[in-house]
Amino acid sequence: MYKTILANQTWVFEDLKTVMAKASPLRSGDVLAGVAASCDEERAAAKMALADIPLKTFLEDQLIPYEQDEVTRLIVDRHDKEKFQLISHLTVGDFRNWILADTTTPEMITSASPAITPEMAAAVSKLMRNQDLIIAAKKCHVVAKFRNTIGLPGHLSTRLQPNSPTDDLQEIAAGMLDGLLYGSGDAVIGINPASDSLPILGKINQMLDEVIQRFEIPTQSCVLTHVTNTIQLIEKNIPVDLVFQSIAGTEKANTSFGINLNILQESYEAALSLNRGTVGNNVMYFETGQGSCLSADAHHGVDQQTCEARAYAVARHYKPLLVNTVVGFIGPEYLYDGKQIIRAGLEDHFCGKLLGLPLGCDVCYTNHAQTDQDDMDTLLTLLGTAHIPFIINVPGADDIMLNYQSTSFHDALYLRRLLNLKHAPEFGKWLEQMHITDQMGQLQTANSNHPLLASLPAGE
Amino acid sequence: MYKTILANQTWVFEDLKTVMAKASPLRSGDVLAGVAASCDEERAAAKMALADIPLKTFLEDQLIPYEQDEVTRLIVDRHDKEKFQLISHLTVGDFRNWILADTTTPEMITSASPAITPEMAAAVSKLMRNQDLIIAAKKCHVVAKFRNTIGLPGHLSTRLQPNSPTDDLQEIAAGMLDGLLYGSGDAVIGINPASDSLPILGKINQMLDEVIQRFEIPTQSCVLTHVTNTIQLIEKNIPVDLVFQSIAGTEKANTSFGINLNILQESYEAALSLNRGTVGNNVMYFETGQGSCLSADAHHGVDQQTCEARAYAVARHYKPLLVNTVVGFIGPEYLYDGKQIIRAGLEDHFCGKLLGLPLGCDVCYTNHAQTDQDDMDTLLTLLGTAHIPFIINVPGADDIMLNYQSTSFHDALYLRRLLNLKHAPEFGKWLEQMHITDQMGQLQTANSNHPLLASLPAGE
Amino acid sequence: MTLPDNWLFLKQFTKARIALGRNGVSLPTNEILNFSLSHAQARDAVHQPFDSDQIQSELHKMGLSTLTVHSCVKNREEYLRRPDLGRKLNLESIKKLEKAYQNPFDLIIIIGDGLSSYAVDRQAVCVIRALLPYLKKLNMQLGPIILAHQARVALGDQIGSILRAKSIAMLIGERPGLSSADSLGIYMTWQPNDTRNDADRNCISNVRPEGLKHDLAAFKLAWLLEQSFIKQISGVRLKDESDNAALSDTIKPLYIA
Amino acid sequence: MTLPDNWLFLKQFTKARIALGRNGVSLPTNEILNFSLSHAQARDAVHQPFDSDQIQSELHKMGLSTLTVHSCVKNREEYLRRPDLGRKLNLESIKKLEKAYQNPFDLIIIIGDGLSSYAVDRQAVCVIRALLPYLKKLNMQLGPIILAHQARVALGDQIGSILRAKSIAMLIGERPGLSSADSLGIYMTWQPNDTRNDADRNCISNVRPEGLKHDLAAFKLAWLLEQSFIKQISGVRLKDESDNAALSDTIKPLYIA
Ligand code: B12
Ligand code: B12
Repeated sequence: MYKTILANQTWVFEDLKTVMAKASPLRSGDVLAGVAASCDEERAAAKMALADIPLKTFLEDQLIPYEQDEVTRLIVDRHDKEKFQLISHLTVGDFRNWILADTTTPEMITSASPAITPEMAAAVSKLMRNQDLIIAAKKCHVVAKFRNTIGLPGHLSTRLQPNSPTDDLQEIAAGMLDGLLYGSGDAVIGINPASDSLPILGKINQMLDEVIQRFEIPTQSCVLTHVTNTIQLIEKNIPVDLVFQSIAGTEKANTSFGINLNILQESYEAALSLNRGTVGNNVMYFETGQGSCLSADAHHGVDQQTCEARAYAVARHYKPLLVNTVVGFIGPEYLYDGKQIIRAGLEDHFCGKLLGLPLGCDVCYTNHAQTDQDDMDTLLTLLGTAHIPFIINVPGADDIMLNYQSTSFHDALYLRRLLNLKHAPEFGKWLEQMHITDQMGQLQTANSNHPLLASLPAGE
Repeated sequence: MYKTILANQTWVFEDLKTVMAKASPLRSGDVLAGVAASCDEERAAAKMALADIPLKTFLEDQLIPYEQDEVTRLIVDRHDKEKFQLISHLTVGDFRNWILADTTTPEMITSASPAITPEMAAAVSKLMRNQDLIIAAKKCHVVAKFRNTIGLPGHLSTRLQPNSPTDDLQEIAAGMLDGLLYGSGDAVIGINPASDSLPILGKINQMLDEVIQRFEIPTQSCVLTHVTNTIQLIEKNIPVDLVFQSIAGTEKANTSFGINLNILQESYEAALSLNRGTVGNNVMYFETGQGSCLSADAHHGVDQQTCEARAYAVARHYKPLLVNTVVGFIGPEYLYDGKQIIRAGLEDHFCGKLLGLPLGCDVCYTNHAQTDQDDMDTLLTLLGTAHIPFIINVPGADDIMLNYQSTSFHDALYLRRLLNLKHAPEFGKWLEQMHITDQMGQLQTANSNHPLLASLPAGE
Repeated sequence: MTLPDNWLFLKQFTKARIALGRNGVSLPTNEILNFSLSHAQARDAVHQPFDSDQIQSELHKMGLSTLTVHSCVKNREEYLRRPDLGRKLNLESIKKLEKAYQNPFDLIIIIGDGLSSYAVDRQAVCVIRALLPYLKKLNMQLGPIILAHQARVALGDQIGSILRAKSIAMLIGERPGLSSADSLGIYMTWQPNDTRNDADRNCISNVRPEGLKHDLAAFKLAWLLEQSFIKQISGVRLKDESDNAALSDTIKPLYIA
Repeated sequence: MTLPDNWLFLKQFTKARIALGRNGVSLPTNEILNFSLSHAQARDAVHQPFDSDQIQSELHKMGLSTLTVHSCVKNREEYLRRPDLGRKLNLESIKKLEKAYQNPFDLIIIIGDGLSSYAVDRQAVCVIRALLPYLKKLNMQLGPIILAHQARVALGDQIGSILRAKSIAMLIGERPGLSSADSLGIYMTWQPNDTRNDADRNCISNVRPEGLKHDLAAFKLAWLLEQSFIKQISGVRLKDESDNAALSDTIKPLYIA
């Protein structure tokens, strides 16, 4: 039991997960789950209680029991006790101070990272204002590599996502060329297939690989189908660069996604075995997003942001090249409006980075949420200042297959210009060689006879 | 009459001010005034109609008649017809493209500025997304000078605002010293007096002047009382650096503020005559904020953001050192929540800069609005990337006299660190001399025997 | 001032917003305006009420019987905030279904408004019409078509389990996008019951004339149904190989990939 | 880890949040927490209902008559969004005042909840008590005290004009701040009527024990009233020189500045 005694009122919180939930900024998902604070004063009181809890408590008191949940087991079993010495004396409130202090260097944070559990990360983020989340995330340096280097300070990469509602190869290619000519695609060229059909998935994969090989683009491709499909594709010798999977923070939620840690391990090993990376061997790509555990009735009374941070513990086990929160994608039942989406985006980015992940963001929204392009501009800009490793890019920000809005190629140009951010170095060099950018890294307008434009695959 | 013909519906707009109002992003003030769009589709249609309107129209068709309003007369009479050649061929939609185009340099914008009326600025801002407002504002360079230089690219100044509910000189001084030791105060050390009493105003003024003189601080002071009080203070030989006044965008609203253009002119000349500036002679300080015209029932059916831009036309006539929108200060009846405050802050900053003003912002909110410190962090960060000349600083962000929250000294440190922003050069040098910052411009922690700390005025 | 992109010809291959040109690093004004309008319209689509009577009469004309049900959701605002209620039938509807139950069917098709009633208005009947010949071929017994208001995907589990259906197909409105507000999703579940989760379903997405065409969607659903009945599973373990003729039984691909 | 500031002694001079220390460029955690709590409490203060009965009985005990009125605002949410309605009496209140009117008074004092009913609860009666001796000295006729619910400053103009008051003083709750939720503002207007605007009023602000004390506020109001009646004006043209003994008439400063 935890308590905060105020002048006129004493607030009591049953257990650790209650303190965590009530200390969270207001969001529709926690209200839906019935775990949110009843009023702002209770929320402030819960934060005060949370601030006083020693980090050690999170090792002793599991929000979701060890016996019941393989994600908890992963977290506990992989916890680095030696590195925990660095921070073991701190409360959650101190931990915030420690992260922000000038005496704590980026290297110290990186070094402490394996000793930080997702619950600790979530807890400290709840005490942080937006500006803390930004400046702290900027302090966490995480770099990952496959055919290029993602996450270097002063750099921004983008996933190029030219989806097609019919999985039409020409349609995909047209969007992809548009994106490449706008300098997009250094995080990955990643297609969400409309179809779940293995033959179709294979064809998309092959097409992407052909373009990458032909133009020697220092980037990687990915078809974002279910991991069990990708395993089959690898078995069929389809050229798979990265294995994709949506993941969540509890075993039960992952079950509803049709996955578990073994399946992920199997896919990880399969991808590693292909050895297709050139500058590194981070082969996994994960997506996460607040709300998925609750949606699967698999949250165990834990608030949605803590569940999200737990998904990062799953992710980091497989040394991914890319992880991104889909923040505004899942829907208003979990993040109701622009304010909630912006806050969650900053939390996810910070927690992911703190836990050692190259955490990007699909800065996005659906048309049933109370938000608009202005809010996305806001989140995008904030994440840029927080030094986000990558964002998602869709032609004109309008995904004609997934039916939601992400950021456009122009949005990435904007962010690069505003904050002077460069492409992944290998990709940046390639863009210059291809005369897509000039020597200053500024976009040129390609001619209609640009070699890339002659590369459209034939129609069916 | 203006029209937008869509597939299923034709939207008709009675006149120019109706198009302007309906093209505005949703805000409570326009709803209160009954001028807001009825739904998002009407808003989109109004934007389309607005985009097609030639800039010339704004010279022919005055939203508030010339005969009825001295602000309109000021706008029309001072319009620079020669410089208007640069942009006279453009529609509002083109104007947005022109501002954003790489072929349009900051110098070209500065040069066009006297030909841009507030209505044109408001109109184009309504077609802009948040990111446009940011990147366009960054492109507008405006510099002003009195005892230091405000608005240089890569620099950020702050108004130090240590108000006291009793106008107690020691209380004011304590807050001021705290601020100076945190590196705050290069825009101005400005006190809002609780009292309206001339003797008290005079004493505050004298105390501020003494500190500035004694420590040779390259900054200016201001007591933000009514301009007619300040005129009397000047007559009484009180050492006035800057003349302050709240202004609005219509004659009638200014009347309710107890001012008109003549009074402002009189005060301007009085301040100029003192010749107290060292590096420049910008002697006026104005505050503005969306909603004040409507509050005074003086908006003439014009939307609140356009009224606000008209206040900038008033301001620029007197070549101010500082102008700031108080954005979240006026209340939720005009800007309801964080989203509306953020948007308005970006609009005001952009429009002010476009019109040639050193436009800062009181990034702030009241406790009856639906917003919080997170939203302020967001607006602060966005304005930082947009290169805002100055922000307001209050100890701990909590103004104990005006009873609202602005930004703290820490917030300014955050923004400087995040975006690598420097103090006004003269002030920066002083901070270093005083060992408040080190040679890298980073804050030191002053000792308890720091000379400034020995300067507390005696109690009453 | 706008710098056009020199690859306008690519537009013929895609409905995506490509080759938009730019002003500096920004979208040209007209693109910003089009986007705003599309957004306004997509938002409206979410709130378009589901006119199940219209669909009902079309289905009746096809000789199909129907039953109309409601989830526990009272209105659209609640629908958006309470997916849990969208997954439960209201009491009246439970009683209605229990009363209607006579014998178990092989397949129950549910038409649920989901996030776009436009989608079900425009696609659902066409998909069912195209499916009927396949069902005949498969000799599958189709129960009454259930028209479900304020439905989430998982509402089908409850409907299917009350009607003791061997399988269900939920035809549901996908979230409206800027470029298409009427996209239908089909979720097939073998042996629906209250322990089912999303891993137990197969999904056919983007069903509409500009996406997966009605006849192709019907074919895919039939293919999945046949395989599901053969293997007695659905979901992640049932892989869609419908585009590979070599792996089919009765239901063959309409085109060879 | 927190870098403390070496000027904690300055805290004795101010209630402002100074010498907070820092972690890097950020506020220490405890300051963030205190701030959150203060914010939560200030937000609640806005919604605290105005208990005018309590004030009424205190005023009655002082031998003052009262009348309770309501603006056109129905509830707190509407109050925040509709200042226009907060400036108009509802019909019932208009009738009540019209009925109550007998002869014009020199001064009508209105107690309006404004944005903080705590402010009027705690300060209004004390200010009036301190004012009464001055009014006697000035020989000013005080009308019934008006207790106004959901009031804006300008509501006083209508009240004053129905009661044909020569002047009004609106005692109104200022917006609650983080450090004080009970600050009272006093707005004095000479010859209230519906053409008055804010330039026609004088304001006395921050009235509370930690701000401008009750007796000082009463003194200031009395000084302004005397000058207002002498010069037949109020507002911007009536300058507050109350702290300058040389410029006073009957009402003299209590302290020499
Ligand atoms: C929102 C969404 C998600 C969200 C789910 C949100 C939630 N509440 O939990 C997240 C991001 C978690 C997600 C995950 C996945 N999704 Co998904 N998702 C969607 C999306 C965009 C909208 C769904 C919708 O509006 N449904 C209608 C509303 C009214 O009903 P609902 O009851 O609220 O929605 C439920 C289902 O949609 C279900 N769901 C979501 N995705 C999937 C995928 C499958 C295969 C199934 C059976 C169910 C399912 O989740 C919701 C809650 O139960 C669709 C695309 C589209 N245009 O429809 C893709 C889509 C359905 N998903 C898809 C895929 C592939 C997946 C993943 C398998 C990806 C992966 N590799 O892990 C995972 C796992 C899905 C699972 N088994 O739960 C594909 C399916 C392709 C196909 N033909 O099978 C689609 C079509 C998108 C695509 N083309 O990539 N998804
Ligand atoms: C909000 C506000 C404003 C807003 C008004 C918003 C609007 N709706 O138009 C803006 C920014 C425009 C403003 C302007 C000014 N204000 Co002012 N304002 C306030 C503030 C913070 C809150 C008022 C409040 O809550 N009222 C209570 C609510 C419930 O009633 P309301 O009907 O909604 O409020 C009305 C009045 O407050 C009025 N008003 C606002 N300021 C002033 C100032 C004076 C002198 C008068 C007579 C009326 C007035 O505007 C509102 C709408 O009519 C107070 C400080 C405080 N803590 O109270 C200062 C305060 C009242 N303002 C003050 C001053 C000096 C001014 C200016 C004269 C500054 C200047 N040099 O121009 C101007 C002009 C005022 C005028 N004649 O209209 C001083 C008054 C000092 C004094 N003892 O006389 C105060 C106390 C703050 C301060 N210490 O600096 N103000």
